[in-house]
Amino acid sequence: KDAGLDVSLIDTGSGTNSMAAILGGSVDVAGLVMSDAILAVAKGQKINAFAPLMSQYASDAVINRKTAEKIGLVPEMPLKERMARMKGLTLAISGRGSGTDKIWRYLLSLGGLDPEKDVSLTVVKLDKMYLALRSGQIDGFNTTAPANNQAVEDGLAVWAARPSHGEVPGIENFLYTVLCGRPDFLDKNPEVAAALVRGMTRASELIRSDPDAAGQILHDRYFQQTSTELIKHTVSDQRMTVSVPPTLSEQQFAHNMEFELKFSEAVRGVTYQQAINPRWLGA
Amino acid sequence: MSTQALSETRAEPALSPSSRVWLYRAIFAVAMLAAWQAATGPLLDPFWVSSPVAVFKTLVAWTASGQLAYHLLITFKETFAGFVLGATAGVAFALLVGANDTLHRTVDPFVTAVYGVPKVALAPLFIMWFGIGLAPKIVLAAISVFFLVFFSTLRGVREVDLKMVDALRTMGAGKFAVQRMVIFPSALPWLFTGLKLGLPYGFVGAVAAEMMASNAGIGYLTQNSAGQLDTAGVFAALFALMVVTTLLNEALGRLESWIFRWR
Amino acid sequence: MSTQALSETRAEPALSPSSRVWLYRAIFAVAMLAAWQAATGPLLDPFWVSSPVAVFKTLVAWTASGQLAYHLLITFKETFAGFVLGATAGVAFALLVGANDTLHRTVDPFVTAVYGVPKVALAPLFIMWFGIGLAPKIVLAAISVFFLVFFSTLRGVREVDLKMVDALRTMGAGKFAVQRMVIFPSALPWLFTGLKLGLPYGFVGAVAAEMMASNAGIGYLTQNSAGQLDTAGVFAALFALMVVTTLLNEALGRLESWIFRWR
Amino acid sequence: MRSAHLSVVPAQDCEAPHAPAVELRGVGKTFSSRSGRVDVLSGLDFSLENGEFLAIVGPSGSGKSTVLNLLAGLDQPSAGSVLCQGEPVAAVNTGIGYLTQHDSLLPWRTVEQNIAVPLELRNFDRAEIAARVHEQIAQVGLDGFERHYPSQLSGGMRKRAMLARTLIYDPPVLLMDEPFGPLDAQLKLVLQAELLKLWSARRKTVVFVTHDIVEAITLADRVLVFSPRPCRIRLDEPITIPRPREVHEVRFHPAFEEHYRRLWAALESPVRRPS
Amino acid sequence: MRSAHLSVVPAQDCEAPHAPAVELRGVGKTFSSRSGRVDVLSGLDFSLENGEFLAIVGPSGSGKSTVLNLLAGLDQPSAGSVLCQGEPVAAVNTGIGYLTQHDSLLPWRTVEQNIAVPLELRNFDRAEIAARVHEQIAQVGLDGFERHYPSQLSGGMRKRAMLARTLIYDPPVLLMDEPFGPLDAQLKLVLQAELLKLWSARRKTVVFVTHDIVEAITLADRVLVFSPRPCRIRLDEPITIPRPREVHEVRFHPAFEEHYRRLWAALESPVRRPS
Ligand SMILES: Nc1ncnc2c1ncn2[C@@H]1O[C@H](COP(=O)(O)OP(=O)(O)OP(=O)(O)O)[C@@H](O)[C@H]1O
Ligand SMILES: Nc1ncnc2c1ncn2[C@@H]1O[C@H](COP(=O)(O)OP(=O)(O)OP(=O)(O)O)[C@@H](O)[C@H]1O
Ligand SMILES: [Mg+2]
Ligand SMILES: [Mg+2]
Repeated sequence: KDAGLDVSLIDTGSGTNSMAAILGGSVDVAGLVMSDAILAVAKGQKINAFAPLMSQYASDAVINRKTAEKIGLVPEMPLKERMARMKGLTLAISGRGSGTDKIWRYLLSLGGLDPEKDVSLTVVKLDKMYLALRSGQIDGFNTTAPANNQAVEDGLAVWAARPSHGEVPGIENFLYTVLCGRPDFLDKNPEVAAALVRGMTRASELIRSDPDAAGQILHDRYFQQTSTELIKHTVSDQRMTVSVPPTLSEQQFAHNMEFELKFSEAVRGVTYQQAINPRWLGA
Repeated sequence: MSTQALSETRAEPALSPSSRVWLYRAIFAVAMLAAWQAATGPLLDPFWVSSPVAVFKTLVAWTASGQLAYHLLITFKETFAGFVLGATAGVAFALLVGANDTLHRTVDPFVTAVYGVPKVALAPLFIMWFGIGLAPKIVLAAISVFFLVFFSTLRGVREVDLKMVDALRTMGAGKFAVQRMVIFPSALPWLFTGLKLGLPYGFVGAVAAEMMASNAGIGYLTQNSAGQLDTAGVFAALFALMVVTTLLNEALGRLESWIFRWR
Repeated sequence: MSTQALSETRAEPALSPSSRVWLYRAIFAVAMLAAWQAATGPLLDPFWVSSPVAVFKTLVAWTASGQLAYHLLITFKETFAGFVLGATAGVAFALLVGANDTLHRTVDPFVTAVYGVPKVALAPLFIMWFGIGLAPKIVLAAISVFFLVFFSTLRGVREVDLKMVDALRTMGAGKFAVQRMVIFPSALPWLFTGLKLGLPYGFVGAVAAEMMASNAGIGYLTQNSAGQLDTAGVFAALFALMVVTTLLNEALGRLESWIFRWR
Repeated sequence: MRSAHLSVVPAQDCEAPHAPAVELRGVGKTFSSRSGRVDVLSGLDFSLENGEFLAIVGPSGSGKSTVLNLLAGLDQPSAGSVLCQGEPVAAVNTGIGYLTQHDSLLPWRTVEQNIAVPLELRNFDRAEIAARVHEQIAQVGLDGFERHYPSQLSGGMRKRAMLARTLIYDPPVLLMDEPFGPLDAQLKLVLQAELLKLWSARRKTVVFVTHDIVEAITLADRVLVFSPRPCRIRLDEPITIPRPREVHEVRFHPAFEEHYRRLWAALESPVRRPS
Repeated sequence: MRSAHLSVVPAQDCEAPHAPAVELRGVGKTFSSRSGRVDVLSGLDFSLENGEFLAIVGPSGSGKSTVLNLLAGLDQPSAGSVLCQGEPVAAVNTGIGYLTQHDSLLPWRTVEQNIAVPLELRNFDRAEIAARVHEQIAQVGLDGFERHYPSQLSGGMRKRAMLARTLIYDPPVLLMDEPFGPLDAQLKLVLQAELLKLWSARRKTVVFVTHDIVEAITLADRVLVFSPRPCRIRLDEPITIPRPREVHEVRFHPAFEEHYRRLWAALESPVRRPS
């Protein structure tokens, strides 16, 4: 984001809103979850991913520390064992069919649990999950950093599963979030797209190689109120999720499709060419 | 001849006024739906606005699976509980505060201030205090109803005809009797305005709380459909909600005209 | 002696009623803040409810940096534009619809239905149609105000004393003159109730839209603070909003008592 | 209506000179309510020539105000027909001035603004409105109270403001429902004289409801006595006292006693029940 | 108040037998409004013994209703003091029955429910309320309209309902502001007789405002004539016609003419301006 671009950052609360903003033309480029982009394409929308943001399923699960003690869950256990112990917990998802929902279902099924019967998946808005955990309303949640990192740092929770660290079989090397834009915008403004990709690449490299410095920049520019330590930790903790070098390969896409099709038939038939435009990655 | 002209104007029209109104309503509804259906596709992308046919299909499917009734009933229960709580508190508090001018003027700005706080911003407090079960939905519905009923009723209490109050007081009525016999009945039209404004907002409050955190209810249903980019689902849920709201408000209207039969 | 007793009751009290009210308000406010401050820590976790001192510090810092004024002004502008639009449309539409009984009864359920739709659920449509600039905030504020003003005014129009209407009509007044001379003035108390209910909701609407998508305004400020789990920041933003809302509603009250000086 | 104001020639409103100004043919009126039906009028017939001054007296609740409402077109008969200048009254009758029994001043307008309403409706210019309102206010003795709101007036003063509002636009037909009821005897005479002067100058058609038999005889060409509900005309008494009349003197006219006695007898006939 | 009802012995309310029932001492009343100050009363003094029947006549807008409001404690004097049974009237005076000039029936209650209000306030049991309301309704001739709402009554019927509501709880002091104004001559006589009967049986203290001089002479022990604003007492006329009086006959009593002439002269004195 230092590649000499004058962008204005706009906070839109949810994926649907970002998508509406892109398709309505009021925003040119937005970071979206790949699965949303695929779904939109499946529904006939014109939207292209042109740069990767995270290429790990960066949605890490945490559970309340006390609950963990009660069920005897420790992060050192094998993933399957951890998941198997989750029986009977109340876990937050951001919506039926959302990324958090899918990953929970996937993880729980690894542990041999039936997500419909053995746990109760309750819908909580993404930005309220930390609060719901802190006030004891849920036992665990699953979201992108930093809310889960914060919960762990604050000593409220322990890690239950860390797809971002590549510990989950079947979803390594996966397109999680991507930068998207309307194809016509990308065609008309190739230099903007290229600049964004360059910036992305530099930022990713910085995050991968010097997470502390990247964290400091993030803190100074966007999160003055949050402690520097937390951000630095989070960045370094999540550094493996960024894509270095940036790729949007057909193989990654196939991985995504395979994962999506586990949950919904609606996206069948979406092709790499429809959803992804890797033109600028080479530049 | 003129006699005839007059009696003609008095003759029953082919349709009674009430069924005429229903006819107009039907025409209006059909016209709207037709316009929407026609615009979907050529003018509007169904991805965003869906289409009456798609919405109808979703409704049929949900009705068949019993989902619709299930979620609707949950939202209805939450709202109903909230409505009863909020409306009762609103009326009681308005009668109390309205009885004394100093009290009224002292309290008014604080209530207004609280009223003007966007409840969404207080979601964390709601979650902490009321959890993520039924309670926060009921509370949010109750709060939404409370303020509208409170302010309307309070206004009604302040608008009472002082001549009637004086008349009752010379007859020896105490504060409470004046409230019961004069102030309350004369504030009733205002109270009903508050109820009719409040009921739909009660649903809005419950649904908003459901969108925040829940496993069931219309808010959950919309949120869910939205997450799957299923606009028809969102609209179907909202449509069901609209129907319920409207029917309940119509029922309030009936109740009201029964109460106001003295007019 | 009895004469004296009477003149005593007529004597000016030490404080005029108005300054007495202000005194009570101040006492009430201080008591609330003190209770809050005292409860913070022992009873309530400041993580959830912050504390008056922390909120005050944040306010001071924001005021010093000019942030507060900047964001407040943006939200104010959005709400003001929305309020003017919504209120004007509400009054005009209410006068129009209220003039005809059949029209009124035909349109009423549809307006109620739309009123009862949770606007949050339509956020994607708002963003798509109105973008993410000022427009969606103004629109949401306007919609929130519109319905409250519309329903209140409509009720006022329907409550008009028909004897006065008849009197004007026998004097040769047309529909429009009756509206201007009788219906509008007699609906004014209802209209003002609508405005006073609507103004804070206008702010709520604008703030909700800002929370959805924006980079400025009180909604952005709360959302931003909430994102950083900075409760003091959230409360400071809400507090600033409350002050503005209350002051504006007080101003509406003044305007109203000037208009109703005939009472 | 405008023309009614502009032409000050007497008897100017006889566009249909042979049609009666006001006519009721077999008029019946029944109110239905939860507590049953009330037959107020049944088979009521009477007519009134242009420029005639009719007084109506009758027991309380007999239907006098109902008749005026029918003439004003504010209510429709259940049977029969009501004609005004030969035309059936189907909608609100704007060719009349109606001073109602109940208070119908606009509470948000001052006395002078209330009285100005009919002139504003006729788009008179401001200066003329001010002048005529001023004059009319003086005529009913409300000077000094121009800027008062109705709630700041006494009962009699409100009635006088209504009177001023009715007279100011000079309608060809006047319906007046107990206009002088809440006024003191002295002022009543003054205003009666005023009304008679206006009537003889402009030859208005007047229907005047009153409970004061003396007042009826003093003012009217003809007095109708209504019976209790369902209302029929019990007596139609032409007043033979010659015009111009002097309101103070009428009661000493030789014919007065006879009129008074007959009206009283008609009112009294079947002894009223109460106690 | 309860006691006032339970004891039917005449003159039962003379707990302080030598204090006048009602007394005004140097009472002044000024209304201030945007349009200036109106001095309505100034230096008004009069008093009334227990059981006395006082009538007040005076020009419209002179302050008669204002005096009754002061006595009822609904308004406070700007100067002087108002006493009732020797006690200053500081708050609303609940020892009185006040029949106001304006309509104050509750529109959402039927006639019988309206009339029952004072009894409900005194916690009478249902059966007794029903019985007394029925009787009172018959007395004012409203039978058949028990279930009507005020909006379904004629002007005179509304006044009668108010009269019934005032009389039903038998207050020791009655303030009546033009109670028989909108009633026909016949009914007026009936109700006057009714009132006199009640008054002589229960010896109530009555302050009766009217514009009808004949009515004042017929009913009262004493008639006050108010002057125009600012109001002073122009004449305090004791009526010498002996009791019991027969309302139909009073006007033929030899003293009547003289009373009538003097009251009329007092009312008339400085010739009123209007036209
Ligand atoms: N809306 C209504 N519903 C039922 N009855 C009504 C209604 N309006 C009037 N009435 C009845 O009609 C009758 C006549 O009423 P109206 O007002 O014409 O009497 P009136 O002759 O003017 O009496 P008053 O001298 O007391 O004014 C009354 O008995 C009244 O109860
Ligand atoms: N609230 C008020 N503000 C200003 N002036 C008032 C107010 N109330 C009464 N007045 C004035 O007081 C005067 C006396 O009023 P009041 O009602 O006592 O007259 P009244 O003798 O009862 O007349 P009427 O016979 O017409 O009923 C009137 O001139 C009136 O304008
Ligand atoms: Mg009448
Ligand atoms: Mg008076």
